[in-house]
Amino acid sequence: MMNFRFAVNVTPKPGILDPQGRAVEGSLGHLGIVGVSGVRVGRRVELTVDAADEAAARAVVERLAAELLSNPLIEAYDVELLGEASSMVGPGGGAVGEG
Amino acid sequence: MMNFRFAVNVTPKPGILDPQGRAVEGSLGHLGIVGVSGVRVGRRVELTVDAADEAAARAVVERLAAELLSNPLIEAYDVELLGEASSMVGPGGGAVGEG
Amino acid sequence: MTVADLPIEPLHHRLGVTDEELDAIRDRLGGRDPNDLELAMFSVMWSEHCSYKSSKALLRTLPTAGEGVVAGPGENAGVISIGDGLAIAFKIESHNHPSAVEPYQGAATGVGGILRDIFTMGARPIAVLDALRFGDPADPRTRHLLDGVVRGVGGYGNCVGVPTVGGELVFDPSYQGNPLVNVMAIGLLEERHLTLAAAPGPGNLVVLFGSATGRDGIGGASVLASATFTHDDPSKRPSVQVGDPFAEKLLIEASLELIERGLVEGLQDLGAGGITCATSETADRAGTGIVVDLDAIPRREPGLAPFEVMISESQERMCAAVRPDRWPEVREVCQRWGLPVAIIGRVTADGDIAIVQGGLDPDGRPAPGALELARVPAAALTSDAIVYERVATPPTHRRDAPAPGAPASVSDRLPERGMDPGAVLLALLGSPGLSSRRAVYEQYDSTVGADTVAGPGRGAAVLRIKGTSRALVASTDGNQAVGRFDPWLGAALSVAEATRNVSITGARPLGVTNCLNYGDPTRPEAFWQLAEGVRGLGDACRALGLPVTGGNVSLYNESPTGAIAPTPEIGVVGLLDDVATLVGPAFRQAGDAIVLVGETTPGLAGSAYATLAGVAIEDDPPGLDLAREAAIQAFIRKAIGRGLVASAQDVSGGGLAVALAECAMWGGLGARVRVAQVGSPAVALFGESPSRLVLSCRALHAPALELLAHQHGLPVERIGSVGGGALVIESGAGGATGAAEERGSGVADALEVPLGNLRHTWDHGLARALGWEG
Amino acid sequence: MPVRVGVVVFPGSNCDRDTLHALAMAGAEPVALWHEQATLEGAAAVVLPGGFAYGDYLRAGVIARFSPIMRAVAGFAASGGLVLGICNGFQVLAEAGLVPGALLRNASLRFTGREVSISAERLDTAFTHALVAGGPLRMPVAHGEGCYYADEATLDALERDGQVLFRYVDPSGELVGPDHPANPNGSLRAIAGVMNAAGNVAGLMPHPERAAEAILGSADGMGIVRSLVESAAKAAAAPARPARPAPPAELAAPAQFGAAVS
Ligand SMILES: Nc1ncnc2c1ncn2[C@@H]1O[C@H](COP(=O)(O)OP(=O)(O)O)[C@@H](O)[C@H]1O
Ligand SMILES: [Mg+2]
Repeated sequence: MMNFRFAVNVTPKPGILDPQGRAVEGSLGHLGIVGVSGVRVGRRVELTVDAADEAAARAVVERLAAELLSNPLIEAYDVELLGEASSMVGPGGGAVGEG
Repeated sequence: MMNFRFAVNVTPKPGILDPQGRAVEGSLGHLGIVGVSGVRVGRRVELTVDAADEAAARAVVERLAAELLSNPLIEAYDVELLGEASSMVGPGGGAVGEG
Repeated sequence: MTVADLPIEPLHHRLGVTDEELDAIRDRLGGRDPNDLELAMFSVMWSEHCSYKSSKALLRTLPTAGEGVVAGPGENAGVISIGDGLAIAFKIESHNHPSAVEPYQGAATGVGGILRDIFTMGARPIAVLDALRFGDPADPRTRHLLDGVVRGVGGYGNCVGVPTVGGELVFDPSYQGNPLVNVMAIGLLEERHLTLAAAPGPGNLVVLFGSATGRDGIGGASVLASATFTHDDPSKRPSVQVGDPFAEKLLIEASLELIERGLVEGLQDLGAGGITCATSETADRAGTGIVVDLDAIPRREPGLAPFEVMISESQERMCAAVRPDRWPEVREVCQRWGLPVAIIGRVTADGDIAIVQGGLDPDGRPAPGALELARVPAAALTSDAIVYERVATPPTHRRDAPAPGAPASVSDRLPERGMDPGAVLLALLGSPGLSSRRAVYEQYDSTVGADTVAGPGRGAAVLRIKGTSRALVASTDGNQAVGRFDPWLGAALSVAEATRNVSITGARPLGVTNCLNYGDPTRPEAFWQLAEGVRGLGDACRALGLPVTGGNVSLYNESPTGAIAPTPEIGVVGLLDDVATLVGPAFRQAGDAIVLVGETTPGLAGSAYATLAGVAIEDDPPGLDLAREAAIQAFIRKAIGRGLVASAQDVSGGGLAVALAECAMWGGLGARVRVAQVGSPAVALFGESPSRLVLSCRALHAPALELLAHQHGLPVERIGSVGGGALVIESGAGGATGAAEERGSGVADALEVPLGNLRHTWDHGLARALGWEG
Repeated sequence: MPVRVGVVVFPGSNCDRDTLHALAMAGAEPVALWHEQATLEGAAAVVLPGGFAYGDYLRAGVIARFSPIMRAVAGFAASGGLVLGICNGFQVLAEAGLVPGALLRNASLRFTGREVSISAERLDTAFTHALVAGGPLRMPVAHGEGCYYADEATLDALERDGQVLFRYVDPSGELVGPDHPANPNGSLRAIAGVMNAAGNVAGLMPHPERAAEAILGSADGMGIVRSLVESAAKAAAAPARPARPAPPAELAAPAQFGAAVS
């Protein structure tokens, strides 16, 4: 068995209204930021999978992404392998994405 | 001027309680999924920046991420260059992440 | 990380413990020095927030006995019997400093904390009221804080399914650097299920259930809640607590099931001070001790130091004393609700809190090879904590500079001259302080529970009690505007208004809870304000015959921009025996008579009008006659009981004109009234002298109403009648006298404003002030 | 003999007691159904109540959809059983694919709790027949994710096939556009409630159970509750259907799948 850490990025499908994205664009002015467009706000879920190999791990993540993490009517997703969890997981498994 | 498409991934800081991640983990049993752990749920914001060069574009995104898109008290973020927007933006700029 | 890694020197100072307190601790430990863990425990329990070391002596002076009181100060919440075997639990608490650091989570965990205080007693929470105070609504930081706090209150309350039925939203410059977030909760219980926060019975198990323990709010009690706050201080960042309303909802259901099935001997929520506070308070109340099995405490993350586990403020946790034979059932209930549960210790007879690493044997004694990391008398941490007699010194000048917006000197801008009363009325109705709060309370679920008869927006909240004809009526009020000039009066007025709001529905106030928000008690002037506030609170409650059943004290409400105006936040719950008799503030039908009860007295300082138009330097706030206030509340309850009253509103912010405008707008009915002038038009129309009511009644009931008022020794005047599409106020020929006369102002013009204008101005004022609306 | 109507209790449901109360007032025998049980205890109709099942984390209703009882509910629905989802219950039904469409975050991006007016598009359904024709119905909404969405083709089909059950209207009963304040969440075509094609599964965002007594400001919701109870009574009287446990495929899959992974 091995540990794999994945990220699932879920974004509103093209054409679906994205009020959050619009809200972000709306507030750019206050920050005096120009030249930013096409803002889309979605979800990012990071998780660790125990599996025999990457293919098996991916199968689990794909299923989670399709059935739980995204709603196919309105959202699209992609799966990102972040690496071997053993080398990635901090406390709470959240070490990835430190700013 | 050029177009750059970025993603900002915002995740709960390590050690900060993530009720969403915990709820997802709690529900995995109902999906008959085992071997998944360290679930952290965050946000993913994709956006397009007009700028002279990548460095300038990054500067804008970093500022957005720090001041608007994340809450430094409880969230960490990282910035991902997705590519030249011209080649990436679908309607609403959401073409990235089609599942 | 260990205690030793915390920033700055020396250790007890780093933990906020003074040299004097360290000596007192040694004294409680028979002369020996506390070790690091023990010192951390003392630092939390002896913080102002947990120990009330500066306020205890004052709070002892409050009246706490009253009809039906079954639990008062000292318990998690006050409990009052309402008959039929039912009782209510209610309490108000502050979360000011956490909300200033992280408004969403600060407010959310504030709601979670006060709800736990309610269901810990065996009561199902049925209502929340949020009393919020901020600085300038036009300021970007204020807007950020307000938006976060409102989302936080809603995010938590909406999810747990407790309706937010009322509260307050006040803007005052003194809150600019230090917003106030006070939350009141009300619960309903069967009296036989009343459960106290005690750990009786040596040999009983100490059971922890709810969320696992993480690093949340480490040092929160001693640092966050007790040190003067300067915003964006990074040292406070790691201790932000994150709330999980979903976990709280499960905790409510599991706790109430445990209580209803009689499975727990005592129950205590975990708040400030975490496991240290819960174990020492419950042991001390029962005269027992507790040995804590450190390794048994469920952790959210690895590597927590013992002191972190002992003082962590991780949310959504409860601690119960359980008889060993009931453990299997207790575990089953918690597991069914999806809550981690563990035996984390035993009740002992020795009166000490002992912390053991390495496990306990089946009899609760340290297992072979186990280490005892700490041993402290439970009383030393709680009832025997240090108490201070602080120095109180009145300010040298009792009257501040003119209210905000006031002219520097008595000038031509004085209100009476050339005042257009209609314009002033609209300005008041549209002002951030008096306009509709809809933009805020529509972000709350105010109807879940299917008991809300009157939600937020128009005076006191009313909740029917299913299966009975009765209803609970609740209100929160706090007066900092007058309190800034006279803290005794500010507190007394707060009690008067909160109870009056309940009485004018026909309900009988049952008891008072309070949250005392003041400055740094080590400053003699700030402590004087606190002392005067408590005195005003006690005097008012005695005059009205009401017990103070609980509350909370929040000190050190200061920022670089100064201290807040003293803010005694008062929460009142009343009982209406027959909900069918409920009277509201809205005019009911054209032709009804309008009656003004009470006396208009001079004094504009502290009024909404003063913030708008300014006020003469020599002017004072209006006085309060507590006997008169008691009489007018007794009168209105009797009048409503006899079915004489169609609508009832009290005169408060904005004065008589605003009160009339509200009755008219809400009833969709205009009115024509004539008011005699007292002092000046400004006083007559916009003065806020207390103990006044605007009533409407069928014309044929007017004489009986007036007679009843006289029997209560109250001035009463029939001032007009309901009808038409506008509010028309004419000034009586009483003639301008006194100040107004000297300033050469005549009688003000008549006021005539169409209902549509009143409503539109009132409706949009707040959203516009906050920039939520163009 | 009152008809038995089940109310599913998910962890985080918070309108279950209100719904049981309203059903009892409408003359039913209400029973609470715990989310982990596999049967509906012979209920002739099932209500998924409002609340925040599993905290509504991730997406409102999505986690609850995988609760064990949802298999029984799906099977019950597939065999024609009456199912009503209110607010969060509507979100769960939509996530489970038992009613068409999805519920997005309110256009305002704020939770909205206030009284709205809705009009019933049809008075001949199992959920609306007891409503008296005419005037709009006043009842509260209280949600953060109630913006009804489906693609244009689906919306057209729903309207054509009479699957739109309720729409938000202004207090006078006039239809309004998505940006009108009478539409509390920006729902497309002001849709407040829909049915499945067979007409036995329906969901709506407003709360009829909170508007079932005059003392609470409106009794308009009682007509919906009573419709359900009366329809349930009819169904109970009719010859028993073959209870067909036919859960959607992905709901059947998990068990073996998990094994394969471990
Ligand atoms: N202003 C007050 N008036 C009366 N009682 C008070 C006041 N402040 C605190 N108390 C009582 O002191 C006890 C401890 O207060 P607090 O720590 O806020 O309670 P808890 O620990 O349950 O949050 C409570 O029973 C509370 O009712
Ligand atoms: Mg408590």
